[in-house]
Amino acid sequence: MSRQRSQRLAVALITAVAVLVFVPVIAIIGYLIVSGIGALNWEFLTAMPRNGMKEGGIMPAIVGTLILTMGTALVSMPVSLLAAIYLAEYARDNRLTRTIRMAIVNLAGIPSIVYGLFGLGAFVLAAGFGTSIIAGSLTLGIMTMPVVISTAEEAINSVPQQFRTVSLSLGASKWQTIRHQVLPHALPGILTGMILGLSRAAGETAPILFTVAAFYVPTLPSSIFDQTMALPYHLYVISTQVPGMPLTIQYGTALVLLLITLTLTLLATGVRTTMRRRRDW
Amino acid sequence: MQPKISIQGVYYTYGDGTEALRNVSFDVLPHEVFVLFGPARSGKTTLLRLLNRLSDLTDDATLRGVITFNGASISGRSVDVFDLRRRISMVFAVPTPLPGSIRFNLTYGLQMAGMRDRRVLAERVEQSLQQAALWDEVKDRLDSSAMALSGGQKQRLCLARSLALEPEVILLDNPTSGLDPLSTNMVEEMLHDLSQRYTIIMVPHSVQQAARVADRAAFMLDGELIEVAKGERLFLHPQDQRTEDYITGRFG
Amino acid sequence: MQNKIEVSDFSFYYGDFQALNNLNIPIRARQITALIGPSGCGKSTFLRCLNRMNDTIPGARADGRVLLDGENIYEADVDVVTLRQRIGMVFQRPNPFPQSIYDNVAYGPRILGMARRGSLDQMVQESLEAASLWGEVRHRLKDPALALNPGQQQRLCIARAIAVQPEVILMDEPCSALDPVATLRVEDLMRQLVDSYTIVIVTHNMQQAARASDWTGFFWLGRLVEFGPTEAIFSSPQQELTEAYITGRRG
Amino acid sequence: MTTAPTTPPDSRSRRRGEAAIELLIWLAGVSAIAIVALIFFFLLREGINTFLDIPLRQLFGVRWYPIEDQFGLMPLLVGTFLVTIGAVVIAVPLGVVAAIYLGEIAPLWLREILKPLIEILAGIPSIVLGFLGWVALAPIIQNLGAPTGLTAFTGSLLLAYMSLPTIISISEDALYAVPKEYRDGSLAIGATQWQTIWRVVLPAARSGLVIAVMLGIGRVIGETMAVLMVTGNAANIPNFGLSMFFSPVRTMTATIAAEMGEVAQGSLHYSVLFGIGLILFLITFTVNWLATRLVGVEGARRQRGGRL
Repeated sequence: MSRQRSQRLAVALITAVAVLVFVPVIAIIGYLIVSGIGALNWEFLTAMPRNGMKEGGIMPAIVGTLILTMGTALVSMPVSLLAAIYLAEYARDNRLTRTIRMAIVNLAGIPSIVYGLFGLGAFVLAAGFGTSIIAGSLTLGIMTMPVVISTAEEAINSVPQQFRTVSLSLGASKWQTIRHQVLPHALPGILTGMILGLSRAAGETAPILFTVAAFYVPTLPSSIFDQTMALPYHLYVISTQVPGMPLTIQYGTALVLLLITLTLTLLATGVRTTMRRRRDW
Repeated sequence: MQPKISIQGVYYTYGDGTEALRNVSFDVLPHEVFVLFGPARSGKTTLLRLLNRLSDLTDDATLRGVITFNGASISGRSVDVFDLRRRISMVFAVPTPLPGSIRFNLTYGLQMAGMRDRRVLAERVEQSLQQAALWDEVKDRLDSSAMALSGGQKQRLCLARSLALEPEVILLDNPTSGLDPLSTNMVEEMLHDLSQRYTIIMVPHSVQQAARVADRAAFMLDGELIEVAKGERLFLHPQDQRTEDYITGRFG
Repeated sequence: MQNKIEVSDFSFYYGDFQALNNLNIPIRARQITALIGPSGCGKSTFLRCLNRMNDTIPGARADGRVLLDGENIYEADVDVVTLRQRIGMVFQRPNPFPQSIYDNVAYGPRILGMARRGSLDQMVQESLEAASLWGEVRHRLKDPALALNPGQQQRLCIARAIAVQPEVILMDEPCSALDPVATLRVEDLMRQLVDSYTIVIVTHNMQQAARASDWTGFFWLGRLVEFGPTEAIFSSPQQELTEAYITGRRG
Repeated sequence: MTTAPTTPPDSRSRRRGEAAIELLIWLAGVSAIAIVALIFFFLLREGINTFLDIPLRQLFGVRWYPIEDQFGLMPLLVGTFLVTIGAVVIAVPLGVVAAIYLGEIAPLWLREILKPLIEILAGIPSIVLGFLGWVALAPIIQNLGAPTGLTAFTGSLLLAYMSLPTIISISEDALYAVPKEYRDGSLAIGATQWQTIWRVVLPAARSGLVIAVMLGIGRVIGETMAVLMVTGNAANIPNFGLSMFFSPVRTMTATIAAEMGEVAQGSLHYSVLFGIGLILFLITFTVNWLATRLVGVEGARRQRGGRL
């Protein structure tokens, strides 16, 4: 086979595989939209479920997911940002730093169901929060930390070293340099990581199974020590645990959940590209 | 006359054992243009960064010997390193404005030092730009991005940024390396005037540049100081064979 | 004297930006042609147009003709892969593959199907000899190429280019990452190679152009300001711009 | 003799506020270690009885009947293994080749469209994919001739697509990290694009690709909800043969999710579920340790950063 022919053949095969990867993604999204769009109306989004959840809306699940997402943000963001600053700006190449990095790599790899177990053991039982929003937020918050730390650290590292050197050479202190020269420029990347982490938290089921999620509660939560419904768990319940559930409600719920997480994902990439375009270094 | 900066028996060793500087000693006098020259990797830039302790950024390196500034050691625990860096300011090889406006660049160091007085800040902006011969070119666009300036303007802005701190010593690390001949000339001509007010230590772009600007010069090779002398004497009558080889060699 | 490459009315664009403006340059066979000019003047871009390496840049477009032995390399039916075999290239930073010294030199002959196993050793040796590296590496051909010092790496890259028996060698600031001693060795090597190859070198080092080349072209903002025998360019430039550049840069 | 201190000693005395902030920063950094330790501690505390009360022979037995206090993990291990192998066989070639397509072949405009598509795939919650597998994919599989649509293979297929973003983005990073100089060097000699990819780029990116595969596996082993919904939840060992992949199975993660809601806290069953969690935790540790061996902790962390 001539070199030119093997080149053409290889490109054709690689392209074929790429089609196999990307077309299903479009198909999945399209299929969900087509099947679920019919269920979406004002009542579906704003009403309580009725008649054993077979009628009415999914409002408490949507609200629950939004509350949990905010709770996750409150738990995860400050600590993650500070940890990223530590790793990027303060950590020296020593045993402690290597241990921290190893710990973060491991946190990122721990299965989400194991986070659920941890949340159950630590927050629900040992801390005595019971099945509650605070226990769920803590669990989800800890679970998102490695993603946020990694992206934030990367963003901080991508700020050119010379800005730090210049700032220090002008007599600024280390924290002043971080505060005025590093963080502003790393902000797009940090935000991107945070939103992506939240998008992941919003769609997770396993960590909330035993820590916060309620099968059905007829009222909205009134304190952080209440249980709440949440979209991912609700979708699981209505598709596998409730016989005779109308398909449109199932598709509608799946679509709403998808729209929430995808909005966050797209928001994250949007932040990244616009702010990247705006910077002039 | 008390030397402005005195370097006595300085050794500087990296964590992996490489010796960047070996037994370097010399004095820099007030209000002179002192030039450190030599081939690449001879330790010039390393030495420069020791003087305002930007070398602190390098992990695991060890300094031995004494460096004094106005007679006092700069290495002790009691030294305010941020104040030191304002008094011994540095301009880098690559023009590196901070992202932000021209004004922001010029006032940054002062603001970090706690200077809030707008009138003083404005005064310093104009003064330093005048001294760096940049005022006429940028006075109407102080609030536009510093990144939009040309290479030569950027470097003069960096110089002005140092001057705004009213330092005592200015370290110039090959400041003309990225500049066109015209901008290079401007910077070189500025040096003599600046030395009336400041002490200048410079790593030059070439031997020719060293010869043009130096009051006194030091030749460095492989981390060692080979020879220090008045500029004219060093470049016309080098005492050491290695200095002569370098100055007259094929590689300028 | 014969022109190996004849560039006529050649322009080059990155998207909307015109990087090269209507160039006309003769490149003489078995001579060294040096291209000088300030950074960003287009000399490297031009060099990469000669073997169409710029094809790999999205949005790039060429206009005009580059004749190699009388045939336009920008014709639609030209096989770029074969063209690049005929016109070798050495880059600014030494770029040996992360493989052994031997495999680096053998890479070209292998992918081009030029050598059976027995003769491959021979080709590797000859190429390394031609790049005056054989003596230093003959006992360590299986060592990783990245273990060599930068000067040796650059000569290895020259050997790698020679191994596919090109007619022209393009050198893009080949000494900018090297120390003075290694630079001298590469320059000596060029003088040897020019007996068998046509060499085009881009350099920002004016002494190097003056020392090593037969012809010099001075680029400024994508245009060729002046072209002529090296001696003439450096002793009596015709254009004010050339003179200003050659003398003004003093360093 | 003096040594140059890295932390300017005067910053603390000079600015108390800064010292406080820097202390917080240090605490946040160290918290990562504390969290891993805490997770391990709680898993161990709740799950230790598994290993104390059940003889090892029985624990690795083939019968999982919690009602009869039979806690043989073998069916769950086999189920996890089958689903994982299937997913890896599908996902690795697809992922690596798709990365090659993105990094080396696709025109720029197409790349700009496809790369967000990968982020979108990564952003689809696993419960949504599980739901689609349950209502749409399983019937298709059943129509192909399997006795049921809920099989190990169904799970593998879903998990393969779930792990694709991880594999593609890490592989792409690995390919991207290969210096352009190598490609230039190869092309300049007259190599074709495919020769350049096959002989220079892929070998140079090897370690990164291995990481991509390993972390893809990690993602597959740890996934819960999708497999819970589509693998049929049968805690027994299918007969050996290719048909294994088309039998219902149950994974370790799915077992925890399905049964934790029904057990009495403090019972042996409860402990065993935590014990399974502990095993998953240790598997994670091993995968990461191996990955770190290969590329160092820096590399592993960077690669993880690509994981969404």
